[in-house]
Amino acid sequence: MPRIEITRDQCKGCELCVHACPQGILGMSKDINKKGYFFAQVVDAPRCIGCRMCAITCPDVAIAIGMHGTMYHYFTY
Amino acid sequence: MPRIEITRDQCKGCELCVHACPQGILGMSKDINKKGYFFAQVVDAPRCIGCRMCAITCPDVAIAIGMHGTMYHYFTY
Amino acid sequence: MQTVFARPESLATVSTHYCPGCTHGIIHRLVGEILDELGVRERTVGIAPVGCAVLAYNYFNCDMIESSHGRATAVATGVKRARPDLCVFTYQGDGDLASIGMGETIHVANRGEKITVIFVNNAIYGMTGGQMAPTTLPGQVATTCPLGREVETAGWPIRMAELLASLRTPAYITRVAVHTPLHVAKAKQVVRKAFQHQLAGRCFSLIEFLSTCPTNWGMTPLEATRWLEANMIPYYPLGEYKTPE
Amino acid sequence: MQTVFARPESLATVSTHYCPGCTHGIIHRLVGEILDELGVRERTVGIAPVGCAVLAYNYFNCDMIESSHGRATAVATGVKRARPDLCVFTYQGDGDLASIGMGETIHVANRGEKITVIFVNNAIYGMTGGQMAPTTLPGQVATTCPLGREVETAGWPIRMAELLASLRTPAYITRVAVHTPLHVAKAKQVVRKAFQHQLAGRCFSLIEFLSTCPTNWGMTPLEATRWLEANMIPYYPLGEYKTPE
Amino acid sequence: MQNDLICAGFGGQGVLLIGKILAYAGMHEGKEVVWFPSYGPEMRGGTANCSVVISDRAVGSPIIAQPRGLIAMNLPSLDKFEPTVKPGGLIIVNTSLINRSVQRTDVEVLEIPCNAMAMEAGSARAANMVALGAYVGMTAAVQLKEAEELVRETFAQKPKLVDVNLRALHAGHDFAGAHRADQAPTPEVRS
Amino acid sequence: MQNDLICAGFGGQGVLLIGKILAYAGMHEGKEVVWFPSYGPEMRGGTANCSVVISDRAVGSPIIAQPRGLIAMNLPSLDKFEPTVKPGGLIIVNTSLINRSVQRTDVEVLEIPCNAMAMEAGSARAANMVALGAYVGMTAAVQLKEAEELVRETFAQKPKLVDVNLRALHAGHDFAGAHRADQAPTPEVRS
Amino acid sequence: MAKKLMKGCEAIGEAAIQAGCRLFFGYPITPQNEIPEYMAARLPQVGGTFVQAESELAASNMIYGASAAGCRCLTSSSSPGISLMQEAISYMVGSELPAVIVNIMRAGPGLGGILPSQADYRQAVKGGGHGDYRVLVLCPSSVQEAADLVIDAFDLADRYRNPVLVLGDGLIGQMMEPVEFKPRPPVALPPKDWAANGCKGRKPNIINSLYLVPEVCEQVNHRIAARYQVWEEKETRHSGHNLDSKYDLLLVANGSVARVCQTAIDDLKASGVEVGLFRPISLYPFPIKALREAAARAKNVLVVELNMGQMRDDVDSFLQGRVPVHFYGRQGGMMAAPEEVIEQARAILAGRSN
Amino acid sequence: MAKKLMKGCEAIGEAAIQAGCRLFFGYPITPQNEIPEYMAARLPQVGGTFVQAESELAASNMIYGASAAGCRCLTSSSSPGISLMQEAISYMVGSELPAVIVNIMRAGPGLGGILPSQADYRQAVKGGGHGDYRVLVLCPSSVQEAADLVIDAFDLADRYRNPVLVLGDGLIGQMMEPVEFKPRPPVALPPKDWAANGCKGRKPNIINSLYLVPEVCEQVNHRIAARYQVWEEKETRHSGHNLDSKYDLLLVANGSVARVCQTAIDDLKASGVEVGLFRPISLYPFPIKALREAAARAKNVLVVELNMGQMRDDVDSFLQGRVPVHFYGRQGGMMAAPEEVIEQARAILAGRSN
Ligand SMILES: Cc1ncc(C[n+]2csc(CCOP(=O)(O)OP(=O)(O)O)c2C)c(N)n1
Ligand SMILES: Cc1ncc(C[n+]2csc(CCOP(=O)(O)OP(=O)(O)O)c2C)c(N)n1
Ligand code: SF4
Ligand code: SF4
Ligand code: SF4
Ligand code: SF4
Ligand code: SF4
Ligand code: SF4
Ligand SMILES: [Mg+2]
Ligand SMILES: [Mg+2]
Repeated sequence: MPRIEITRDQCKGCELCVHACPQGILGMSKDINKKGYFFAQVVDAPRCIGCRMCAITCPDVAIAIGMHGTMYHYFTY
Repeated sequence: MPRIEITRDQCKGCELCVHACPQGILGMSKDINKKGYFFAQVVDAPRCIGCRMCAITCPDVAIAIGMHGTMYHYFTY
Repeated sequence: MQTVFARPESLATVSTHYCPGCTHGIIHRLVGEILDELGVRERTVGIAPVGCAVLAYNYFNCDMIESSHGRATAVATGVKRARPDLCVFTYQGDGDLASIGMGETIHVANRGEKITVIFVNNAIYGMTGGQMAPTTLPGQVATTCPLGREVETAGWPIRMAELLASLRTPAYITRVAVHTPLHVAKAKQVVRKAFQHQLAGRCFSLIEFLSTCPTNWGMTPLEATRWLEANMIPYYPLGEYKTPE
Repeated sequence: MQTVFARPESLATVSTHYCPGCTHGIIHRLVGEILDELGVRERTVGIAPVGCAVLAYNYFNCDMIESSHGRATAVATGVKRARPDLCVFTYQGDGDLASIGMGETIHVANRGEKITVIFVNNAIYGMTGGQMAPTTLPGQVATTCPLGREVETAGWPIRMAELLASLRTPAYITRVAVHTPLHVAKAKQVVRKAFQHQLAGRCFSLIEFLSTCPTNWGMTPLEATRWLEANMIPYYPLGEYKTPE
Repeated sequence: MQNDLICAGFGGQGVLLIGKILAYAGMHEGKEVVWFPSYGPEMRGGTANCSVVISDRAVGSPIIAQPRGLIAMNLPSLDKFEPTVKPGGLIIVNTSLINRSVQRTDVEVLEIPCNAMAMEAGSARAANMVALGAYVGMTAAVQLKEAEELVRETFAQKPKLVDVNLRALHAGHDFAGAHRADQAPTPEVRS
Repeated sequence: MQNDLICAGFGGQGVLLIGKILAYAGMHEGKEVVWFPSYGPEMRGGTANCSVVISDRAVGSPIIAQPRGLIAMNLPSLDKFEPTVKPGGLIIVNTSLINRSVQRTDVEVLEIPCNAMAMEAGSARAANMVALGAYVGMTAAVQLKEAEELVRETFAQKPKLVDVNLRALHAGHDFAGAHRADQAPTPEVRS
Repeated sequence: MAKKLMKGCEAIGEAAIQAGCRLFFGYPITPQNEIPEYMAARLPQVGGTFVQAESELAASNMIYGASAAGCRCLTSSSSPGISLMQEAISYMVGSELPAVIVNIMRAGPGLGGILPSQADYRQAVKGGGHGDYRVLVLCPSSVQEAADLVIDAFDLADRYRNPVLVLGDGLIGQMMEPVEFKPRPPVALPPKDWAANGCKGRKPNIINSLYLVPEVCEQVNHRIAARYQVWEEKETRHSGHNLDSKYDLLLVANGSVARVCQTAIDDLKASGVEVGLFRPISLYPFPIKALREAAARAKNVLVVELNMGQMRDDVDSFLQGRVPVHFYGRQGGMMAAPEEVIEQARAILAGRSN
Repeated sequence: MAKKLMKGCEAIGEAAIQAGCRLFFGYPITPQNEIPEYMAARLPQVGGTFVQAESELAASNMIYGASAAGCRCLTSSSSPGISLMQEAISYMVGSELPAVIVNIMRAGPGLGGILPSQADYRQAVKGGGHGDYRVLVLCPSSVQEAADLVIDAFDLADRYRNPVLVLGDGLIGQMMEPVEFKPRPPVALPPKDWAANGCKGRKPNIINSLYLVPEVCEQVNHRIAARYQVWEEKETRHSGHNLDSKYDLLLVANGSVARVCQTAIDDLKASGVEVGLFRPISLYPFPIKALREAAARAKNVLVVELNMGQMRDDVDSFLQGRVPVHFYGRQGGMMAAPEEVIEQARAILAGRSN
C-alpha cells in the first residue's frame, strides 16, 4: 500500500487533489490548519493505488508519496 | 512635346532619374548648383515621351512635368 | 518503501504566498524537478519577475535575481552573456512578459539568447488585483475592463507563442497547460526539453503555461481549471510552435 | 499644357536634408500625394520619429508632432483617441519602430488603433551614422557589427510585416519597395489603401517600405537600389501580409 | 472625542466593509472620518484589515499604531493586533473562528460567535454585520440607525440580503447590550 | 604660442583627416593638441569641419570662435567661416571649387586649386593633402616631415596611395612657399 | 454634489473628470490601481476614453499625443512607473505641452515596497529627466485637497503649457475621506491655438522639442526658464497649523506626514507646548518666502519626512543657516507616529537633539 | 602604452577595457556613438562581448544582470537615453549592484539638440529615479581625465556596490586629445561573494530590491544612506587653476566649460588680473569643504555652466550666503567662449554684475 503524506500546514485547502484522485479517497478536514485552511486528508487510505495524481496536481507540494515498486502510473512523470 | 522642368537647386545630383529615363535623355550638368551638386538636366528634350519615370523616381521632387494629353504611361500612378 | 514523489531539492522548503489552487505553484515545482533531474541547480541562475511570482527568488533553491517589471529577459541577457556557462531562466507573467516587457521579449527571442523563459499566462494581472492583461479573453471581466474586454478598443488577446514562433531565430516555443495531472505530466516533458536545448547550446526557448488565477477570476480552484479548459485552450491552442531547425 | 507631375500640396515646398538618392524622399512624396488625393490634408496629423526622418515635421504640409525615439505610435494613440475624427499617421525608421519602439509597435497594432504607420526599413540606423538595425541583413557591415551581422550573436533580421501579420487584430499589413518607378507606382496604391482603411474606420494599417541608405551602405544611389533588389527583397518579400477580415 | 479601530480578518470576511460603514455613518453624523485599508504584503487570499477613525476634530494619521478598538474576525488577526490595542481599549473576538482567549488584561473584551450568530440570522456571510453591530453596541461610536441605513444602501441591489444583514447587525448589537448590562462599571473605551 | 584652425569642406573631401594629421603631428612634436569635429546638424552628405588647436600650453576650449586659420575646401565653408577668422589670420581657399574671392581685407589669403593640383599629383581625392601641405607651408604649425610620416602611416594599408598623397602634400607645401616668397612682408599669422 | 466617502485615488479620478478631462492613459501599479480602475468605469459614462497602456513609457507618450492634440488628459502611476516616464516628461516640457501626472509614491529605491513613502521628492522637484526643466509639483495632505489640487493642476498645466505633477503617497491614495466637488467658477485660459489637430484654415502647427540650431535651442531654454520664474513669484502654495501661536519650534512637513505632525502639535498644545507647522503645498515652486517668515519666528526647525531628508536639504538651503534645521524621517514604508514626532519635538525644545 | 590621439568616447571605451570590463551593452545615440562602435570593434579582440541592446531601457537592465552575475560591465548613452535608464539605476542601487554608466550630455529638454550641454547635472547628482538614492558622479574635463576616471569608476562601483556615473558632454566625447594608459597598481576590492553566478558549494545568493516588510526596507535605506555619508567624507575630488594666486574672484566650473574658464583665467592673468578656478571632479559627493576653503579667499564667486544654473544652486547652498554667487551660463548646445567669461569676470570685479 502506498503511503500518502499530506503536510497539514503546507496545504491551502484548494481541493484540487480531492478532484484529481481517481479513487476518490481524499477529503477535506473539518479542522483548520495553522494557515487557517481546511486541509486535505486521506479518507480511505487502503484503496490508494499510488497513481500520484494528487501529488502531481498539488500546487503547494503538500503531498509526498512513498511506495514499493511501481503501481498504477497512467503516464510517466 | 512634354515639358520636363528640373528645379536646378532642388536637385541633389543622385542620378536616379538619369537611369530611370527609358529614353536616356537626361544627363548630369558639369556645373554645380547652389547646394554644391552636379544637377540633372534634359539633354535631348524632343525625344521625351512624357512617361514620368524621372519624376516618379526623383526623391527630391525636383522634376515637374507638363504635357498635352496622355502619352506613354507604363502604369497608372 | 521508496519515495516516489517529494519536493525537489531545487525548490526551497518554504510555503509560497500563492493563493489556494493557483497553478503558479505547479509550474514552480516542474521547473524545480527538471533542475534536479538535469543536475544543474548549482549552476543555474533564475530571474524573478514583478507579478505574483515576484517572490520566486525565495522559492527556487538556486541563485536568483529579482528584476524590474517586464525586464527579466534583459537581465537574463546580461547574466548569460557575462557567464555563458550558467543555466539561465526567467519566470514571467503575462503582464510582465507580454505587456510592459513586449519589446524585451521579442528582442531576446530574436537575438537568440541561450536562455529558457517560463511564461505564465493567466489572462489577468494577478498581483495588482485583476486588471486586464494583454492575454485577457474577449468578454472576460477585469477591473480595468469592468464590462469585459472589448476587442474593438483593446484588440484581440495576444498569442505570444504564435507571435514568437513567427520569428526566425528562436529555437523552441511551446504552449502547455497544467490544469490536470495529464497536462502537468506533458508540461514536464516540455520543460525538460527546453532546458536541454539550452544546455546543448541551442538558442532561445520559451514555454507558455496556461495558468489559473482563481482569486481574480472569482472562482474556486476547481472552477478555474474548468474555465481554463473551456475558454483559454480554444483561444490558446496547446502544442509545439517552433522546434530547433 | 497641363501639369501631370508636380509637388503635392501636402508636401511643404522645402528641400529636405536627406542625402542624394535617399528614398526617404520618395516615400514622403507618396504620402503627400495620397493626402492630397484623399483630400484629408487639413484634418491629418502626422507623427515624426527620431531617425533620419526627424525633420519630417518640416516636410509635410499638415499638422505634425515630433515624438521621442520609438514612441511615435504611442503618441499617435494619444492623438487618435483624443480626436477620432482626425487622420493620423506615423512615419518611422527601423531602429525607431522595430528596435526601441518594438513594444509600442506590437501593442498599437494589437490594440487596433485606427492609424496608418509608414515604416521605412533601410536595414541600418541612418541618422546616427550606420549602426546595426534589427533589420540589418546577415553579413551586412555596420559600425556596431564591423565584421558584418552575425546571426549567432545578433539573431536573424526581424521581418516586421510578417511579425505583425501574425497578430489577429491589425487590418492591413503590406511590404513594398520604391527603388524603381514601377515599385513606386505600386507602393502608391498601397499607401492609398492604407489611408482609405483608416478613413473607413478600419483599424491599424502598416506599410513597410524597403528603402535605401546610400550614405551608410557606402554606395552610390544607383548601386543602393541594386543592392536593395538583390539582397533585401529576397529576405523581405514584397506583398500584402494581412488585409481586413 | 475620537473613536478608532482596526478591523481584521480573512480576505473574504468583509472586514473592509465594516470599516466603510462605520466611516460613512460617522460622516453622516457630521464627524471627521478616515478609513484606511491594509494594502500591504499580506498573503493573497490571506488576511485583510482596515483602520477607521471617527473624530470630532480633523484626523491626523489614519494609520493607528495603538487602536482604541479591535475587531478580530480570525486567529491571525488577533495574534497580530492584540498587542497593539491601547490600554483600556476594546477587543471584539469572533469566537466562531478563534479558539483562544485574549491574553491582555488591561482591555475590555467581547467574545462573540459571529459566524454562528450570522448563520442563525440567515447567512454565514453576514458574520461581519454581527461584529459591526457588536462594535456599535459597545462603543456607540455611531448611531445604530445610521448603520442600518447604510446596510440598506449597501445591499440595495440585492434586497434579499438586506434583511439577513439587518438581522445580523441587530443580533450583534443586542449581544453587546446584554454584555454591557452584565458588566458594570465598564472601562471607558472612548476618549 | 598657439596655432589653431578650422578646416571645412564637403563630407567626402577628407577635411577631418587634415585636422587629425595636424593634431598628431603637433602631439609628436610635444605640443598640446586638441581636435574637435563638427558633429552638429549639418546636412547629411553636406559640409563637415573640424577645429584643431596646437599649443605650447594646456588647451582650453577646443571650439574656436575666432580661428587663426581657415582651410575652405568648398564655397559653403568659405561663406560660413570667412567672417569668423581672427584679423591677421590666414584663409586658404580651394579655388578648384570656389569661384569667388575672399571679401575680408584684414587677413592673409592663399588661393590654391587643390583639386586640380591633386589631379596632377595622381588623384583628385588627394585635394585635402594639397591643402594640408599649403597650410604647413604657410604657418609652419608643424614640421613637414611629421606630416609626411603621418601620411605614410595613414595610407599604410594602401601603399599605392602613399606616393600620390605625398606628392599632393609637397605640391601644396611648395605652392605656399612660392606664395610666401612673393609676398613680403607677410602678416604674422601666429601668436 | 454632496459629500461622498472616497478613496484618494477615486477622488483624483473624479476630480480629473470634473476638470473636463476625458482621456486617461495608464498602467496598473500599487498603490494607485484605483485611479485607472475608477477611470475605466467612469470615463465611458461621460463619453470619455480609457486606455490601458502597455507600459508607463507608452502611457506617458500617449498623454504627450493627446495633449499635443489639444485635449486634457491624465496619467498616473507610482514610483517605479514614474521613473519610466522621465524621458516623456522632459519631452513634454521641451514641446511646451500641458499634462497632469499623478505619482502615488511607494517605498524605493528599486522595487522597494508598496507602502507610503515620500522618497520621490527630489525626483519630482528637481526633474528626473534630462535637460533644464521643472514640473509644477502639488502635494495634497487629504483626499479633499487631492481632488482640489487635481482640478487646479489642469488649469495650471494649460496656463503654463507645462506638465504638473500631483504628488501623493500610498496613504493619500488608499485612504477614504469625505469629499465634495463644489461647482467652480470657470477659469479664463489661453486658447490652444498651438495644438496639432488639423490645419483647416490655418498654417500647420508643429509640436516639437528639437532645435538643431543651438541659438534657437538656447532661446527655448530661456523661455522655459522664464516660466519657472513666474511660478516662483505667483504659484507658490502653503498652509500651516498653529502658526498664530508663539512657537519656538517650527515643523516643516508635507503631504501625508504633515497630518501626523498636526496631531502631534495638537497633543503638544494640550500639554501646553506650542509648536507650529509649515506645510508647503507646492513643492516646486517652493514657498520660500513664507517658509522664511514662519521660520523667522522659531528658534529651531524640524523637518519631518518619509524619506532620508530630501526636503530637509532644500529647507536648509532656503533658510541659509538662519535657523538650525533638524530632521526626523521614516523610510521604506514606515509611517511616523505622532508620538515619535512629539518625542523629537520635545528633545529639540529641551536642547538635546540631532 | 604610448600616448595616442583618441576621441573622448574611444578613450572611455579603452579605459573600460583596461579596467577589466569585458561586457558592453548599449544603444546608439549622438554624441556618444563612438563608445559602442569602439567596443564593438575592440571587445572581441580581448575575448569580451558587445551587445547592441534594443533600447536604453534594455541596456540598463542588461548591465543590471551582468553586474548581478559578478562581472564588470559598461553602458553609455546621452541625455534622453539616460532618462530611460532611471528606473534601472534605482533598481541597481536598491539591489546594491556596482555599475558604470557614461552620460555624454547633449542639449535638452526633450529631443533638444546634439551639441554639448551640462543640463543633466541635476538628474545626475540628485538621482532622477525614484527612491532615496544617489550615484557617484565623476566629471572629467579632458580626454585623459575621462579615461582615468572611468577606470576609477569601476573600482568605486565595486567598492561601494553602487552605480557610478561618468558625466561628460559632447565636447568631451567628440574631441581628440592625447591619452596614455599607464599601468596601475592593482586595487584591493572586496570579493563579489554576493553575486548570482551559481550556488555550488554555498547557499543560493539573491539579488533583490524588494522588501515587503517596511522595517527591513527602512534598514536597507539606512544602509544605503550610510554609504553616501562615507562618500561625502572620503570620495570627493576636485581640482583648481591659479588657486595659489591672490584672487578676488573664484570661478566654479566643471567638465568641458572648466577648460574655457581656464583659458579665460590665463588671459586675465596675462593682463594682470588674478582669478581662481575651482573645479569639482566628483559632482556627487560634491567637494563642499574644499569649495568653502577656496571661496573663503574670494570676494565673489562666479559659477559658469552650460545650463541654467543647476550647479549654481548647489554652490549657493553650500556657501550659505557667505560669498555672493554669480552665474554665467550658455544653453542649448552653445559653448561659452573665454571672452564671454572674461567679460563676466571683469564686470563682477568692477562691481557691476548680475
Ligand atoms: C514599472 C512597474 N509598473 C507596474 C508595476 C505594477 N505591477 C506589479 S505586478 C504587475 C502585473 C502582474 O501581472 P502578470 O505579469 O500577469 O503576473 P501575475 O501576477 O498575473 O502572475 C504590475 C502591473 C510595477 N511593479 N512596476
Ligand atoms: C532615446 C533615444 N535613443 C537613441 C537616440 C539616438 N537615435 C536617433 S535616430 C536613431 C536611429 C535611427 O535609425 P532608424 O530609426 O532606422 O531611422 P533612419 O535614420 O535609418 O531613417 C537613434 C538610435 C535618441 N535620439 N533617443
Ligand atoms: S496516489 Fe492516486 S489514488 Fe492515491 S491518493 Fe493520490 S491520487 Fe488518490
Ligand atoms: S492540492 Fe495540495 S494544497 Fe490543495 S488541498 Fe490538496 S494537498 Fe492541499
Ligand atoms: S518623362 Fe520619361 S522620357 Fe521624358 S525625361 Fe522623364 S523619364 Fe525621360
Ligand atoms: S532624381 Fe531628382 S535629385 Fe536625383 S538627379 Fe534627378 S532630379 Fe536630381
Ligand atoms: S492572485 Fe491569482 S495568480 Fe496571483 S497568486 Fe492568487 S491566484 Fe495566483
Ligand atoms: S543617412 Fe541614409 S537614410 Fe539617412 S538621409 Fe542619408 S541616405 Fe537617407
Ligand atoms: Mg498574469
Ligand atoms: Mg533605418
